[in-house]
Amino acid sequence: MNHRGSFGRRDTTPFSVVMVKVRRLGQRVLVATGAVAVLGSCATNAPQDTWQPKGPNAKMIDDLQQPVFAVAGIIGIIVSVVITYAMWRYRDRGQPIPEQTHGKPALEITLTVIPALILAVVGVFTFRVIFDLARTDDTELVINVTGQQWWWEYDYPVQNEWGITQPIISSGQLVMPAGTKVLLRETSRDVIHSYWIPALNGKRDAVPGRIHTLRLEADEPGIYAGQCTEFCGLSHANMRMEAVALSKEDFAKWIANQQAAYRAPAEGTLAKEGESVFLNQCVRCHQVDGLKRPDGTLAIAAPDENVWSGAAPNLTKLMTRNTFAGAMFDLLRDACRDDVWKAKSAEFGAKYLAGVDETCLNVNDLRAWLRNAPEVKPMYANPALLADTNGKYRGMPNLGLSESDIDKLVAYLLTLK
Amino acid sequence: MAESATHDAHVTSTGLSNVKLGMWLFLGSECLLFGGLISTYMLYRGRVSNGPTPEQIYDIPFTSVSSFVLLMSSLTMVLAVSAAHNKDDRGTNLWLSVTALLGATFVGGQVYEFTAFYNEGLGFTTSLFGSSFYTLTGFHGVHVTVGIIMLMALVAINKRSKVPGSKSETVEMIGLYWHFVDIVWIIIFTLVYLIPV
Amino acid sequence: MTTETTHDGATAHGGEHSAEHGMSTRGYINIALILAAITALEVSTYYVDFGPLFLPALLIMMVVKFFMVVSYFMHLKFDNKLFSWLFYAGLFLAVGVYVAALGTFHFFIR
Amino acid sequence: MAIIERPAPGSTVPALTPAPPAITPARTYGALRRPVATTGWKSWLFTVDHKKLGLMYGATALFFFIVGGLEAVLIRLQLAAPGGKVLNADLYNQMFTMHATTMVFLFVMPMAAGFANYFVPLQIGARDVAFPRINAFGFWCLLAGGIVVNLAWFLGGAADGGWFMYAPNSGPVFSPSHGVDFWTLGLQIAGIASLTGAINLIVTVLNMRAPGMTLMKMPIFTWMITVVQFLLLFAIPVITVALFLLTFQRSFGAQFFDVAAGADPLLWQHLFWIFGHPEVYVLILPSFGIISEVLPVFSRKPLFGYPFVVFSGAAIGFVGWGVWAHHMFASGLGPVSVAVFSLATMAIAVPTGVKIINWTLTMWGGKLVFTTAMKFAIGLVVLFTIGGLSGVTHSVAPSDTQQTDTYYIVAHFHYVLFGGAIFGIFSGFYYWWPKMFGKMLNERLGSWNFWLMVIGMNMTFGPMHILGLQGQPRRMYQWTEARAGEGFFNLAFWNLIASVGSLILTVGIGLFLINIVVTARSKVRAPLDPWNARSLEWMTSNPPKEHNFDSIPHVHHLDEFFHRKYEEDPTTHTMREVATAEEVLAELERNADKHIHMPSPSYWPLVLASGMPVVALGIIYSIPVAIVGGLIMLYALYGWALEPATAPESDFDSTSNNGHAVGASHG
Repeated sequence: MNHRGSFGRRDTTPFSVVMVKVRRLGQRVLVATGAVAVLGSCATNAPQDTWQPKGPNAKMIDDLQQPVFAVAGIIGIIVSVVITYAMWRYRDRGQPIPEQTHGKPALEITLTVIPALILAVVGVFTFRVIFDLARTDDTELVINVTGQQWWWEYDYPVQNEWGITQPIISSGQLVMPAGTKVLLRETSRDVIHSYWIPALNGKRDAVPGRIHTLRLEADEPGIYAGQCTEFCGLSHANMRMEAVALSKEDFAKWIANQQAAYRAPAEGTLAKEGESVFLNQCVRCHQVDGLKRPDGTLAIAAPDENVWSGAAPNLTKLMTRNTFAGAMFDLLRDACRDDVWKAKSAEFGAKYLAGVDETCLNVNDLRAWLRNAPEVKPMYANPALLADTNGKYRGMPNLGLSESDIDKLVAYLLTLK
Repeated sequence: MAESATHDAHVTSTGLSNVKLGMWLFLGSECLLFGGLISTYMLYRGRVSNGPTPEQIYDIPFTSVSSFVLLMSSLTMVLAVSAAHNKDDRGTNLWLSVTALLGATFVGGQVYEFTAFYNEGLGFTTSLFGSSFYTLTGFHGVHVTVGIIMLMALVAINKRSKVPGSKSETVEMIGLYWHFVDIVWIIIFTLVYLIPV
Repeated sequence: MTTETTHDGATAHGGEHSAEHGMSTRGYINIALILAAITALEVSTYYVDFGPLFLPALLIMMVVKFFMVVSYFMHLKFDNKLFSWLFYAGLFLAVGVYVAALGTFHFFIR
Repeated sequence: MAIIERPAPGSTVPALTPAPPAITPARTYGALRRPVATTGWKSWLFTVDHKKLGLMYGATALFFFIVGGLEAVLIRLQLAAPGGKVLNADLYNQMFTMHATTMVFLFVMPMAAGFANYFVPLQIGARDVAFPRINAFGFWCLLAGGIVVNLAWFLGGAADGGWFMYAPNSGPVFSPSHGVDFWTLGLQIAGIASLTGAINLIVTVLNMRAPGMTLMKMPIFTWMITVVQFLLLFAIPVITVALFLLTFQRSFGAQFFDVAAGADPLLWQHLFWIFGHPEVYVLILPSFGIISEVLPVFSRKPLFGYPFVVFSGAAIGFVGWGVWAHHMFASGLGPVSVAVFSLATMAIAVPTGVKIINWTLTMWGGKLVFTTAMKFAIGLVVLFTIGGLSGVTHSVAPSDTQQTDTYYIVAHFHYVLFGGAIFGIFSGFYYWWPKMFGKMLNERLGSWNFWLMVIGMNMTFGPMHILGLQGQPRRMYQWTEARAGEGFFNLAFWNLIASVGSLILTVGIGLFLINIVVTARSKVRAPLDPWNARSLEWMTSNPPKEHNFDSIPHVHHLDEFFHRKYEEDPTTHTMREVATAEEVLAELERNADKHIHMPSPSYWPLVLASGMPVVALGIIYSIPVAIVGGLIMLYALYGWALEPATAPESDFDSTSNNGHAVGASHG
């Protein structure tokens, strides 16, 4: 199978010339007709716009789909015009009942062959793009992605060339270097989910028991929105994710920080009290690497004893991310969030690496979450209804924390950077 | 449906009997039913997370004998059909009864086999292999059982019938069904029992 | 659809009777003997090592048995072709889609 | 034919008012006496008449259409604004699952079955279907299945896994309510209706055509229905397997989709879509058939390229089996499988395009009369074209990975199914209403109905193209402003437009219901041939007599009825009328068949079908109940088997001489 060459750019086969011409023609037609496509391909649209590729994989898809849309649009217009004309031209004006002709086979065959030929051309290019998008031999960085109800876990296996000397486990936001061929290895711990960052590539299901790969590459540093797209139960709508592309230098900084040792809060601070609340409540499921119990032993979370999927987000460097609860909520207030999201790509890295501080923390949503998580995100977290899962939750339960505990926890979480 | 066919001399567009056309359509449809069950088994037969594997529990000599019994029931069935067409009600009833008996022997063998497997640790919920094995062979067993009931009901009806050969089309229809169940077993016997995982 | 339709006159029985008597009792018994012999051969593969021929041989024997029952016991060989069309449509469709579906599991590479 | 010839007393058959046959049962069959009522509710409950069953299918389907429509309106209200609060997540998930299930299995399929039941025998010049009792049984199975699926609403919540019910999300752990159990068992029961109906109609079409009606002279609607029945015949068993596996897992602990035991969730996807893709054509082809009848009638021209339309229909049916995995392009099949199925999917666009071309050319050069039926038919051609073209865009697998599971797909299949299937069904309502009820639906209301539906439909589903391409996924109970974006293509604006559109659509469909009431109350009878129609179903009274035709017509042409009314002028090649519809009918009456016997009613189909929900409830709640249901079914089968195919003479009142007697069924 020929894996070489990308569509429509470098090669000069007759087919691609035809397709480029068709694409140009299509674009002209669309411009002329007022142009859903033109408006759609520019301006500030939804962050998950599928027509604004920001990386070579998505670009490959877009180059393939644009001419198809154009041809489809042209055919649609032709059919509509012909039908409208026929309706006007042959309306009943008292003419006699026409001759009972049964058809013209030559015309039929012609009109059958033409669409078949168009589709054959489309088919050839489709074929090539499918195999180009399935390549894994040019991978520069591997990230394991695991879906569960209702959040994504990212696991960076040891890759010394990237400075990853111990596995990094994160969630919510996929951080990756820009201009790099990243390969996601997807799976799931419970039901089927689907990983989709429209600006970077199409979607690929994360199926329990299987490992699927997805190529991801961003041209520029920036933040790219995505959403789980395989229906995965109650809070499917709240299972979002973001891909964060950093320059290679910034990515190295991020890696270094993720692997940096745990810094316990100073004695006597509110955060220190928060640490003990965390040890009492949260550590049952949530791991913070390096966190020690008062007796000096490492605190190891046991989500497998409490959560059906057997995992809960690792919170080690929580405040370096700017979302929580499966990216349902932002950790940043709106103004600070806009500052990051709308940053120019040259300034983006610094802004993102700054993480979340007290002034920017979206304290309302975070407190609401800590107060009663199932109330703000639908989950199977009612202890009375867990017979089918042997008492295990799907999602975070209501911990019944007091307001002062929440104060302490928030102060503690702010130290996790 | 066991329907008698006394609609002699009714014109149909194809010249073929409605019931027979319907039966063949039904059998064509059944191909996709058993195909699905067999495919499920083929996908899952090697997936034994728990309990015995196929090699450990299959008793090929025993299953060979019961397969042979079922195969021979097809012969007796075709003899019943033949007798029915010759308006030989006694012969029909005889061969139908023998067919039912052979079928019952097969089902009895299957019950024995299931019991033995269960005792060796293969339950319906033990492993994917167990679930798909029992589902496939169970569906087949139910088909055979339904066939036996139809055969016996037919013998009962035939005995009350005053016109010789009046049920010949019904005999033929049940025959088609019976042979179909047999050919499904021909496939199951090879794919499930004889080909190792 | 290759069904030639016949009208007026063809009756449910007129066309069929000759076909249905396509075989004698002796013939049926012969078929059964052949089937029994093939079955014996099939079972023997369990005991005798046929090497690389094992799988194809088993499958061929299965197919032969299948079509013998269908053709002779179920009369498809002698009956109106329409019955064959209807049944084989289902059969080959089943084989096609399920082999293709199982194939996608096989072609599942990464 | 299933019609039993028996001498009927009285040589003349009243022309337009069939006299009620008088029957008295002389003996019992099985355990119940044969039902005798020919009027009143019993005549419906125990009927085996294909026309009554067709109407019962239709009424049931219409009821579920309203149910499914209200579910859709709730969905749109929830999504009108970000963070909708009309439904909670759980209820929303049930709502979209049941909306799709209801619309697919309980509205479009039974409505098509209703039209097929009513009109296929009429179109081929038969007096009933091949197996009338099985036909009745099918209807009751459908009703029982529909009730079982919806019963879950009242017993702890409906199914919540989406109509595609992907494993393992449909397993006992992830969907702990009984909703999915009701769903699998209900669909299993409804599936029996489709399977028996398929066998019945195929045999009817193959075997019971009027003399002279070769396959290539069959009305196109009958052809498309035949293709659909073959699709059902082979597709239903596949979903049967899938549903059994799921039931066994949920109710009996089997491991088919238990990943921890090594199961592969893609097995369900394959089984579901091997069924599910032919199912798509099951939904759309009947409507293709309907408008292929309507367009020629109101263009006063035969269908352009009839053989091409027939073969493209058959080709769609055939190729439809090789494209199921295009629903799984994002599932991780591997590039080889994806490429093969992508190309196969493109191939299926060709025969579909053939149909659109032929419909357009049918109108070309015609004499177009824009009745409501015609408007809906033209609406289908245009809207289906849009849906078909958006379908081509995701036959391109890489581009599908951007579009699948977004609102773009929702837009696509609603253009295909609402703009296609439902517009065809509405076209059929307006076209065939006078045939079924002897009264014309009000054309003025019909026009309002059409235009509101067109506007509502385009407002509801048109913006979904934008929503999907802007990245809004499906099946989300809420969408968030954070992902709504800005500018012209922001999600908030278009979601609101779609929701407003759905209300307009509701009003449009409400007008149809009003139209039914208005028409029912009207005293005006429809003329015999209100549309100047072309095919055999119009060559009888409105509504048809119980025995359909006084004499079975000999067929010489495709469009036989038209050619009995018109002859070609040899010089101008235009057509001139040589006989009115009344004259054609009078001619048939003069040669009325002397011996007409219709199958008689039976209890057993209803009793047999009524055992099934009992079994279903038993599987869910308590096995002994299932055994009771099984006994009911055994009892019914016993009665059915002993009910003679030919009712003996003694079963009829020999002194009666005021009507055609009633014989027995074969099914």
